[in-house]
Amino acid sequence: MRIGYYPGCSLKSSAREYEESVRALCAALDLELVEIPDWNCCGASSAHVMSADLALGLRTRNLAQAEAAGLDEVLTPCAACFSHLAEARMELADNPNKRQEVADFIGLPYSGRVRVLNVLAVLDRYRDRIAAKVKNPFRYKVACYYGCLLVRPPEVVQFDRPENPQSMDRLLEAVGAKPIPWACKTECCGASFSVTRTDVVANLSGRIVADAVKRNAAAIVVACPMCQSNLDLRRPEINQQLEQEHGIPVLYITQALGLALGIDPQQLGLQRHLVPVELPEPEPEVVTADDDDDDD
Amino acid sequence: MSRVGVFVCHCGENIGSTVDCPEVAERCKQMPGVVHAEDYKYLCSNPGQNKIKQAIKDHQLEGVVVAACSPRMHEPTFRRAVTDAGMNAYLCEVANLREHCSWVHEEADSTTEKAVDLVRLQLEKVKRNKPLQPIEVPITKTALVIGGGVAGIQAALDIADSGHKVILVERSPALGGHMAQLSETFPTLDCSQCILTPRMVDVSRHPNITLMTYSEVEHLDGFIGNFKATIRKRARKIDEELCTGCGECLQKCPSKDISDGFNEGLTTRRAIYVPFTQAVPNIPVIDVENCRHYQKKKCDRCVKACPTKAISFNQQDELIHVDVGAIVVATGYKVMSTEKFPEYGYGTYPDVITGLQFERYASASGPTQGVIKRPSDGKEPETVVFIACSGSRDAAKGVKYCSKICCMYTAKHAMLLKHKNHNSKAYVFYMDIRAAGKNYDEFVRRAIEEDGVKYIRGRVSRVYEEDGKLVVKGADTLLGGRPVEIKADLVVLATASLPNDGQSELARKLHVGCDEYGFLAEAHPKLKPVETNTAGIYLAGACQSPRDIPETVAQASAAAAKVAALLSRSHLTREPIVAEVNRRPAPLHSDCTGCFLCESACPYRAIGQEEILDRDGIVIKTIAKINPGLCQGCGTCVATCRTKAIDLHGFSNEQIFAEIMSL
Amino acid sequence: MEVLRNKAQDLLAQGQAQIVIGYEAGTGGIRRPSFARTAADTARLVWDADCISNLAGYLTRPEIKRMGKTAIVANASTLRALLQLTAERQLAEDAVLALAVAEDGTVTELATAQAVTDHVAALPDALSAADREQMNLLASMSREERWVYWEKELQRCIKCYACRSSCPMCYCGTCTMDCNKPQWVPVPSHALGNLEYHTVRAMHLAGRCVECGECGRACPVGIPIHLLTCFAEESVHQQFGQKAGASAKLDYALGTFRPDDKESFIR
Amino acid sequence: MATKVATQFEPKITAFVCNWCTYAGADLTGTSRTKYQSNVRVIRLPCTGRVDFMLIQKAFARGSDGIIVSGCHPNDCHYTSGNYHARRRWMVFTELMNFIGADMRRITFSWVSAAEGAKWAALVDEVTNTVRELGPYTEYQRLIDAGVA
Repeated sequence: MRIGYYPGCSLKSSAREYEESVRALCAALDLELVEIPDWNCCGASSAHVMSADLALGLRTRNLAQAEAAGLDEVLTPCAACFSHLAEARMELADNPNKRQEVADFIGLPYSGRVRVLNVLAVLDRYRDRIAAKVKNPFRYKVACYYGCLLVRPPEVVQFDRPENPQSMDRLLEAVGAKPIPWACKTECCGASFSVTRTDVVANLSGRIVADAVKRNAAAIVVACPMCQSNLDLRRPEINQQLEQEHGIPVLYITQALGLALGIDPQQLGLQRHLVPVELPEPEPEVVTADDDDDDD
Repeated sequence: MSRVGVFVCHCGENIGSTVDCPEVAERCKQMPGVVHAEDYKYLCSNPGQNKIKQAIKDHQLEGVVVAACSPRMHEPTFRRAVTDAGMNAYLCEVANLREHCSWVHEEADSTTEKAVDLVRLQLEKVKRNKPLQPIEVPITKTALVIGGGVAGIQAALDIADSGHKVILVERSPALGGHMAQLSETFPTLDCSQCILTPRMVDVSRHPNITLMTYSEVEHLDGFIGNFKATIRKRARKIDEELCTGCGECLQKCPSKDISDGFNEGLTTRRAIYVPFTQAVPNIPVIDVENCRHYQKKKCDRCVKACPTKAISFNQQDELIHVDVGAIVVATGYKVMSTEKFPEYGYGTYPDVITGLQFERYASASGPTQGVIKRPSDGKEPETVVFIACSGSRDAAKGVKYCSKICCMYTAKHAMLLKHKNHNSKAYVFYMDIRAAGKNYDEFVRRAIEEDGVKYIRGRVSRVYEEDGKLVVKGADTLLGGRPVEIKADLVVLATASLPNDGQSELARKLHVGCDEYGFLAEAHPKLKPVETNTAGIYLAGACQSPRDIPETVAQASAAAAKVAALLSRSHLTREPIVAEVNRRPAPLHSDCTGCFLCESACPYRAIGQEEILDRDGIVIKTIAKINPGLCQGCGTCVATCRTKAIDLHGFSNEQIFAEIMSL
Repeated sequence: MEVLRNKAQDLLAQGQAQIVIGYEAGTGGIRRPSFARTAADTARLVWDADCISNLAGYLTRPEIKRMGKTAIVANASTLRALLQLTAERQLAEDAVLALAVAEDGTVTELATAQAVTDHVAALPDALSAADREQMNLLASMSREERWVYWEKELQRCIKCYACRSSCPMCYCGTCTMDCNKPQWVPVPSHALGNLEYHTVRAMHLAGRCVECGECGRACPVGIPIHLLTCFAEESVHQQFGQKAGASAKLDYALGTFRPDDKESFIR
Repeated sequence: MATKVATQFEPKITAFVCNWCTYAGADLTGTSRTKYQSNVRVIRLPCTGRVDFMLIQKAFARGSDGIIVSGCHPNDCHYTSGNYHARRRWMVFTELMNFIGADMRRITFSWVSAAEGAKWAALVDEVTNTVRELGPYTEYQRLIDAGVA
């Protein structure tokens, strides 16, 4: 199988380990990633506040480039990039006039053919294959943290349930993990306040870390570079806010699955995390016996 | 036929101002077969009709074309007029010069030209019309009511009181439906069972009502006035004649931990059980799935306990065939389960319950004798959050429609909680309060103002567990969308009302339609609200759409009135517009080849078989036969038949062919 | 061939069949139908790749039915027609014993509709490569070109009804063409009437045609009329999935519907 | 037909409509006094299920330049499913007629409900204009004129 791939800036910089683990996992699943030629910024958190046309142009240009490369689907691991590209696609889907306008603006033909997929949607298709390839069952309690942009707004992402998403839970269950029921699946991590208002991030992300720890999770699993960085990079501020030292690691879903599939931790970029990834001994496998209840 | 009279109506100015009516009449005189043509100001008036009658006599007319308004308007009028003059009604056709011509075109030669063409079409048709006789259908004076909830009970009693026989079929072992489960009813807070139980007893005692519980409609054939229903009377495994309802057996049954459906799973029952204490009939039933006698082949404790030897393990389902003239469908609704709500934990938190479960707690005959408790630990909750519109008005996660009853019962629930436990706190998250109805809004205001129920306008985004409490997270949109978090002991979801289980299968069996949600469809939302598209089948209650008790009862009485009116007639007359398979001299017998490709094309399953026998009774040929009682005259079979062996009276091949050829 | 003749002889001798319909050598190297009712008749039976005609049309003839139990040497299209005729209740189920001859000459008796169904399921599709090519060619033409093509072809039709007589599915006692009240289609060969006749035939065979091509072979003036019926049949197959001659259970695509059938062409 | 100074070709349009939806819809057009062109002649049938494809053929044979077949929307059929059966038949009929090279722009299938008076007017006008633009159905006329071989 071949699929288009849009890394975006984070995966080439602050979230290198995300790209490394995506590539390693996809290779293990025989999924070939075709990076969109000459891709550009998705507009990030600033373009759309400056100019709607600019934002739409930037987003659409990536999709047009993917079309030109003959791709039908594009995997976009970064949740923000995913949301931006998917939004552009939706905005133009039922509006041929606007589509033409944007195509003229970016100087590339654009038909709207390419579908945009996040990492969970793609991996969900391979759930059976992943389960079959497990070498080291990932027997931990995990807190599946989806954040905001992977599942919302529903009409844009057309994926999973917006309030209580399940796709990551299912994937981790498939490799032996035990996703905990918790309160913060889709709570805000503070997002781009990471730079300007670390106190806000410390407060919001702090609630997430605290709830995960309180419910005995061994790791928080994410699928978004921004979430990861707020929970990982901002851990000192978080711990200061909570007045407690929390060492719970924050893994990308691709890393957690990669570990289960026996991929080398170095290849998955685990060493790049700021909160060291130190997982305890896996929990023992629970065998449930069928008890026969006859009391006649 | 070649003695046709044409009558052109001016309809005052309506036709006359754009169509040159005298010219049309003049032109018609030239057409072959026309022996008389005239125009008149108002043909539908008495003098106008008299002109037609007179002309029929004067010119010995054999057919009439009235060129006037739409046949959908006055065809019956003119057909009645020709009948008065001794002509068969179906030898009169109407050309639509008003709605299809004068009103939609400007005054012009081409408009008059079109008018002439329209008359010519009908002229060519009427020349080939054949006299037809209305079909008379006898009526079986018994009604079938499907469903023994309050709708079915009301309909059955009303029909029975009007002097007709009723067969009431209920799927569960006892009458009562959801109403029997309810605690108090809004807006009067009178006890549901207290008002329902006497009606249930009335049903069981009524000389005109045959009650069949634990039974389902298996199959339906026939048509209005003449339905043939097959009812599966499921084996209770109890001899109903012998059982006295003493209840000895109930205590002895060792299979105990079976979820009790009447109590919405809040308690357990045994494998032999009566759904509830006041059940009508008060006869137990054995739940074969859970009975040790059937599952493990080794228990007969109930047999030993029964003083009248009424337990009958070998009892089998019975198929009972009944003839009925009319049917009332009153199959009710069900509520969406809590598992449908991911944001509220997919049904994993035991203390997130449905409104119906709350009813059982609040009911004096419920598992806690009316004390509000919570399922997880049986404690009385201090803080209860009610979430209205759980699944209703929510296209993304539930259903698009409003479930209608929830606003009122949620107010009632909150009120009951406060009445039963004065120290408790009740919160209601709502979208809008829909309390239209007699004394309804006053009731809600009372909950808010007198009983201090806190109403929060906003949606709940999530319910999660923390430190033994359920944290309900929502927003108060009246306070600018401020987030609200309430730590609750019990959360009650006013879950959406859904079409009952098996309703679409039943609809298929009965040949009635469903709407996009699966509720049964009425024939017309305004003018035929209790009729279905299948003549003789009527609707009552929540099987049609969510509705409360007063509305349900009113509709049940309406359906009953329709049925009573139908059954009080001696026979039905139907338009003779039906299809027929032709017959030919031997050796062909019919153009029908007996391929039966038409059979599945008939929407009414009106096509059966007919065997043509020789003198010795040997089958020469099997051909299709159309039951004129079932046929509604759509003509789909006619268009399907390759050999044109089937034709439709009133719209025959010859008639339509002639119409086309006149163009 | 010997195996087949012996089998036919046995069937007649043991009274398992009163007549065996098969093929015999005709003039000019073609194979023609053969009706064996005695042991001597069976010597004429042949089987080879030239036995292409569909013999099922004979099964519904009253004179054949009167003879008693029939056995029929059946190629693929004969078997398909046999199933379709059974589905349309023109033959009683299991009334005919079909004899399928393999390449090595061995004969399989297919006594039940189920046996025929299973046997047919394994056989390749009916349309020949040449016919397929012609269909594609027509599809690639512009609409106007197709009209001219068929106008020219159908004008040659002499209304001899050989196509109708040869078609196993044209068993109707009275054909629409013979209906004169009203006279739907003019009786003589007529440019418009010919077009109407052949389109009516195709519509009447849509969902029923077993694509044997017998009508095309029967046409004395060589009009490829079987392409019309095959097209109609394929249109049904592609749009609704049913295929004529696949089962003895009636599954007539134009006698049923799905609420989500194509809607795009309707305004 | 009255003699006309034929400056413009006026197409002959035949409409086969069901009694319960489209015929009633066309009645509504009338009661709403919505104007449309007068080329259409309506043949009233109980249901679109009654529309034998041979009727359509005969209308062309009689010189119709355009044809409308219209009935109840899916799910609204007075006879519950006559329109569904009709739709299937049309699906095959249109494909076959296209295969034979007939000009399918001259047949319009439509659902017009009893409430869609405006739709009926718009439909008739649109079909009339389209067919007027296409001109007389000369291809068919050629066959009619050819007569007996």
